[in-house]
Amino acid sequence: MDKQTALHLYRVMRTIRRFEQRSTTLFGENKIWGTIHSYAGEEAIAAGVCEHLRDDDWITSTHRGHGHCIAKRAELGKMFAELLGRETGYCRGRGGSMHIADTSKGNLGANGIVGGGIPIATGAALTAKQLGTDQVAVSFFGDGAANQGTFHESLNIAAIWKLPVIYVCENNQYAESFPAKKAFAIEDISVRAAGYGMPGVRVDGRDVAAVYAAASEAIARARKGGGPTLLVCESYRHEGHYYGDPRKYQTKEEIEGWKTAFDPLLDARGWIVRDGLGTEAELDAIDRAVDDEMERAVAWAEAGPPASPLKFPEDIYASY
Amino acid sequence: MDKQTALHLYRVMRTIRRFEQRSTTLFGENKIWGTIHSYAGEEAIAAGVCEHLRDDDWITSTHRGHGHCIAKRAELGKMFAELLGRETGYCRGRGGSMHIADTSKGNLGANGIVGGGIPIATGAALTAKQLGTDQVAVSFFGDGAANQGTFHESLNIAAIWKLPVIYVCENNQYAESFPAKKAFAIEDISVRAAGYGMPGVRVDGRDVAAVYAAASEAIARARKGGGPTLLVCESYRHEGHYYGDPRKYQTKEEIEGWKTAFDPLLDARGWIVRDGLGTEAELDAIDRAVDDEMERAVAWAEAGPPASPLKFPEDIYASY
Amino acid sequence: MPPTRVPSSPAAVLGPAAVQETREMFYAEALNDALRLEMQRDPRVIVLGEDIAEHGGAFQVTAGLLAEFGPDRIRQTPISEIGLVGTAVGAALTGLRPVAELMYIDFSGLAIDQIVNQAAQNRFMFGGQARVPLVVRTQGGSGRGNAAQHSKSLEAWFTHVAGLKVVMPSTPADAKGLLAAAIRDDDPVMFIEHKLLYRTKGAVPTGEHLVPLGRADVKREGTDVTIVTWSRDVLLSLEAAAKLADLGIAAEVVDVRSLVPLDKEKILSSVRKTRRCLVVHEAIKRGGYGAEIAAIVAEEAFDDLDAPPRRLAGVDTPIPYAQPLELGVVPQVADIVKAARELVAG
Amino acid sequence: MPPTRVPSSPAAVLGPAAVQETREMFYAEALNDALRLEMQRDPRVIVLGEDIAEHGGAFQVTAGLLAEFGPDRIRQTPISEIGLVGTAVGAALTGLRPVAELMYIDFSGLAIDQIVNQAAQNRFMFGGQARVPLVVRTQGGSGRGNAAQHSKSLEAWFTHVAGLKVVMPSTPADAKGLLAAAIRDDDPVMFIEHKLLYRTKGAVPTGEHLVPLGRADVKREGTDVTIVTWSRDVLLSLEAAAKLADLGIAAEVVDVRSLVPLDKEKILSSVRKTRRCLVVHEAIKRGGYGAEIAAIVAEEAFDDLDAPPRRLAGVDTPIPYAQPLELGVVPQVADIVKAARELVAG
Ligand SMILES: Cc1ncc(C[n+]2csc(CCOP(=O)(O)OP(=O)(O)O)c2C)c(N)n1
Ligand SMILES: Cc1ncc(C[n+]2csc(CCOP(=O)(O)OP(=O)(O)O)c2C)c(N)n1
Ligand SMILES: [Mg+2]
Ligand SMILES: [Mg+2]
Repeated sequence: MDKQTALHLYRVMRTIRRFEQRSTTLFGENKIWGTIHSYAGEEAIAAGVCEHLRDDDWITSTHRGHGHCIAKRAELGKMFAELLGRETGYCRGRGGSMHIADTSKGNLGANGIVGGGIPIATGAALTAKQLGTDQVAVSFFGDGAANQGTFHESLNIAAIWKLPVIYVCENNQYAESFPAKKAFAIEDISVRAAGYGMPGVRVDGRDVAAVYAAASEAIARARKGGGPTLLVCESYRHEGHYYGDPRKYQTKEEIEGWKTAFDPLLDARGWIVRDGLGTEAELDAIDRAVDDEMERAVAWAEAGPPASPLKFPEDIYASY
Repeated sequence: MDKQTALHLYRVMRTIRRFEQRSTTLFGENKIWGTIHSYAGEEAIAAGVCEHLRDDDWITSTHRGHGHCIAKRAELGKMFAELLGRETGYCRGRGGSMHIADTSKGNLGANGIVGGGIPIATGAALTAKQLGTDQVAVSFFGDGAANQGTFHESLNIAAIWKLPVIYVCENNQYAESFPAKKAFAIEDISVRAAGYGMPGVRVDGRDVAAVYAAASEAIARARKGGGPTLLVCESYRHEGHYYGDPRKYQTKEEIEGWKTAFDPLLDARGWIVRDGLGTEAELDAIDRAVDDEMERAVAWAEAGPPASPLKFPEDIYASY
Repeated sequence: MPPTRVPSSPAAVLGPAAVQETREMFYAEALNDALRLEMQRDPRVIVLGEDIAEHGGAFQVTAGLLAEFGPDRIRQTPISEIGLVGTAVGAALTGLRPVAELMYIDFSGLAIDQIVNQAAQNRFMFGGQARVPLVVRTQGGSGRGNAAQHSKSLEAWFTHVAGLKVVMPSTPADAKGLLAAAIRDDDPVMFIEHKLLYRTKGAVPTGEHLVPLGRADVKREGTDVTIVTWSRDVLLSLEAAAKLADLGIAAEVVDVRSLVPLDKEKILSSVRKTRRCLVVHEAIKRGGYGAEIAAIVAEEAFDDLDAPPRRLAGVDTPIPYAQPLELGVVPQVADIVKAARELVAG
Repeated sequence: MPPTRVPSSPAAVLGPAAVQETREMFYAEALNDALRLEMQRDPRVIVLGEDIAEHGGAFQVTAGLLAEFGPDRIRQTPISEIGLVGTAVGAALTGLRPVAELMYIDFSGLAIDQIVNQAAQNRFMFGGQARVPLVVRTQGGSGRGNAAQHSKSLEAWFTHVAGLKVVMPSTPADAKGLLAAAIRDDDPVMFIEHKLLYRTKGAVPTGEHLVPLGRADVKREGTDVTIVTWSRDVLLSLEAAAKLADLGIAAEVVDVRSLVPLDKEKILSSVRKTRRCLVVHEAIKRGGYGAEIAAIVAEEAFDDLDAPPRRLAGVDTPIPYAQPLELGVVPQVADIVKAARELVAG
């Protein structure tokens, strides 16, 4: 990997981490309504995959969607504005954290329905195939979503039609309080790919370089008409399922153990410095730049006007 | 296999075949309303599996359900009466061909929803496990149903809970007009079992002895607490998808070729005589006995009273 | 925003110069014609569904399209309802105009999450960033002995979803015109046919023919009672109206056509004229869309009514198999005549 | 068959000798109590759902049950809505009495095929061979900023299904009594809670407590206008009634409790007394169950009404995220007061 890519991947991950910290603070200040789900710990997946995507490639995301959004180059200010229920937010305050889309960058949206985005990405890939472009679609979803019917039906459809779609399963070991160890009788989710006739790949989701490499291959194959891939990234979420989760289903030891052992940012700092792709000072500078950018984004968002009143039918129908 | 079992399997298969012929005639005489789906060609599957089942074991069946029903020891007269819309039918004329159940024999019912019975059998197996009995449940379904979300979700649930259920996929090569060759990017559906962590077995569904042997192992394992199995039986339906299907999606050559090459009844006659388990004369006698039984059943059904008028709420609610 | 009032005959829509040639077509043929013309007109239109290719669809609506447009545009899918509808949603979001077929409305439950949570809510939820030009074609109703899992009338579910449009044509001409309009619409549309209508015939404009969504159609004028209805029950109501005429009762038959958007004005103005309203539908009565219409009429035309608004609808039961029972649980012509007479007498 | 008329207070149901001790409980606690008591009473009762074990359910309704009954009876499932509900259907058919939890009613679409085509129709379709003692517990409603995919009110879908019962308790006592009754019922019951009710409090009988399905409850008596409502809107309507009393208007609040079976008689007799009917619900108005009630009232009490039956319901839109918008799309106390005043004045 070249220096520029390595530092960019680090920057994306650092932006995601900081975004989650900042929105957690805002939530604690009662400025955010509803629920937020932190992506902290899983940054390497979104960053490593989206690094290969163009603005005209599509993604579908999940309830834990901030990271995908940022990696797909969303504007932070508009994201915060959405969390704060402002008219200047991505969805004009109508969507909130679980429903941020940025179609200008090919982000078809977060999704509050577990597994809901999987067929949608499949359909986006069908568009690419039908129109003869080399666009690809990526669906991000969790280990929990891999037990939804939508996963099964979509992967089969993509396989028989050889659609340019990459199914990225983020196995963060839990679906809410349910550990993947109990929700599956298999240890490696990527073996499911064989049941559809597509390649299945499993990578260490802490290692952004590994994700980057695996995604590169899958995306290149898809672009060239080689069909779909199931890419399973082993990961861990640092925070609870949602802000305020009492985490009764985990021990303190487990959490602390993983949090130190499994940190994609620390990991990346390690090999970037080791391989001479960047210095600690350069990385610290990125950290500071990200923090500054974040504060500007929050300030911009907080200055925005509240969501405008609903308009019927325009808000709901294109025509009526 | 002993003589008695061999001849019994033959008799069950011959009964199914004849039932389908007879109901086809009745349909042609406009005595049957709605649709019927012939199981001709697939007899070995129901016969071979159900031979191992007790009356207190459960099955769930499909729109193509006559064969499962007969193999699970239903009364032919009550089946015909249902097709003819009589009060004496299994469902008092309320269900018709696609909705015959016989709970007294553990048949939880045919199903007009493709894949609809799969979770239901899973739930029956849960009952057995919960109550600590050694009952098992079998779900019959087609190749088409294997692409439904219910298949996926159910197999995973059964695998993690080690439920005593056998998933019998009858791959008759078509889901209506859609050939399995196109509906799957895999050639062997049983490989999907690995994605759930359960054994997957593939057998020649023309060979009742092979089905019988594979089912024996799977059912024995389930009874002993060893969990579920996916058993895929390769088969072919002799008739169209439904009575009157123009079969535009098949060639005459294909149909005739398969019909001769793939006939579980002929096949069974062959090895029964060859292995000295029965003579041609004995088998002919079975044929005649079955034909006689069938005519008596039809006559009984035709003599039954028409379905009684609906009663609200009793027909619909247990209490209201 | 109620739709602008525009006369509903095709000639009127297109202007007098464009009076069109018509041809007798089956309802299934008219739908087929709409699909063909829209696919010819716009390469982004594709069809997805089960059994739609060689077989031509369970009711032959897509017959011949595979030969003309090939397997890329007539995309036969595995039996994967939520997969196929969700794929269509994604395709609609990214530049295609898919028509997804659900073989029976009874199976729509398997796909309804994608229809409701994804397609219908997309525009609102994401602040208007995207459009979802998706048509979900399906068919419902009893009358063919298909029993409880293949005979339901579930339009009410879909009317109760913000962001969806719901269309139910009764005649071949409306079927063609409404389907074409639905395909050109930028919102998700549930397009619900009736299995007993496919083999009914009528004059259909042969060329481009559009019937705008949101406009009811008075299929017969009358002064004594308004029958508000849709889909196959329009035909039964017209038969009933003919019988009622013999009895000296002039029934007006309002074909709603588009349940959402609903042409409230046309319904109310008819009811204000006749002062009596009978709503007829095949779906079970409890929670049916007839309740919505009866409630609107009661709420908005109370003082103009000479009798309570009345609903005639399916019995609250799953559809039975045996033919005499099946016929007994949904309104028949004689039931409509009887209900209308009682209403006029009452 | 309308339910027999029996007084609805627990003491009355159990007879005067059995007046019960009560304790203040949260609605969530009352539900938990019902589950615990029924599980103690009948080993065939099991609970299936997502997040119901260690976490105690998204709204803590199953808190503590894992410890008491173990993982075989508190069966946490993967995120597989149709799989878990279908498994519950199969278990119900074969001898268990499962309570399946769907975390949000918005996800019910994923499982609705098993609820409708399998559970609800089973008895009818198979000629009465089996019983389906299944409860599907879920919750709906807005008010927590969960936006369009976690805030819907979808009871109307389930009322429009022959073979289902639909229950929506408003108070802790009713929650406990109705849930116990639903678990003992041999038909499939959709049991729909409201996310804003879980932390409301009230006196609840501590021992066995059953509220029969099919009985409405007059939560406040009045003579000037009947407010027919259910679930959380009962609380808002009672608040509104208190305000209306200050304005000299005596509103009667009828809590439907059980949408199916519906206690038509109690609704009609109240309306006949007050001569004015306002139906209030949170679900979007179009196709909502309020239409059914308004239509029944219009049809059966037309001549007893001094004003048109009126519906106050959610705006026909997905639920928005931002709090001011969210509050604006469902009826609030002030809206109920205003609507009732207009109705009485009109
Ligand atoms: C269809 C559906 N079922 C249940 C939920 C509730 N829920 C929200 S997130 C979640 C867990 C998802 O787990 P996973 O897919 O592993 O994603 P993660 O939260 O771990 O990123 C659940 C059960 C939902 N939103 N949608
Ligand atoms: C959910 C659902 N989708 C579609 C149908 C229509 N349909 C009835 S049978 C059938 C084909 C089933 O194929 P398969 O599972 O292979 O069973 P087979 O008919 O070959 O026995 C289809 C698509 C249905 N009944 N239910
Ligand atoms: Mg997870
Ligand atoms: Mg098949």
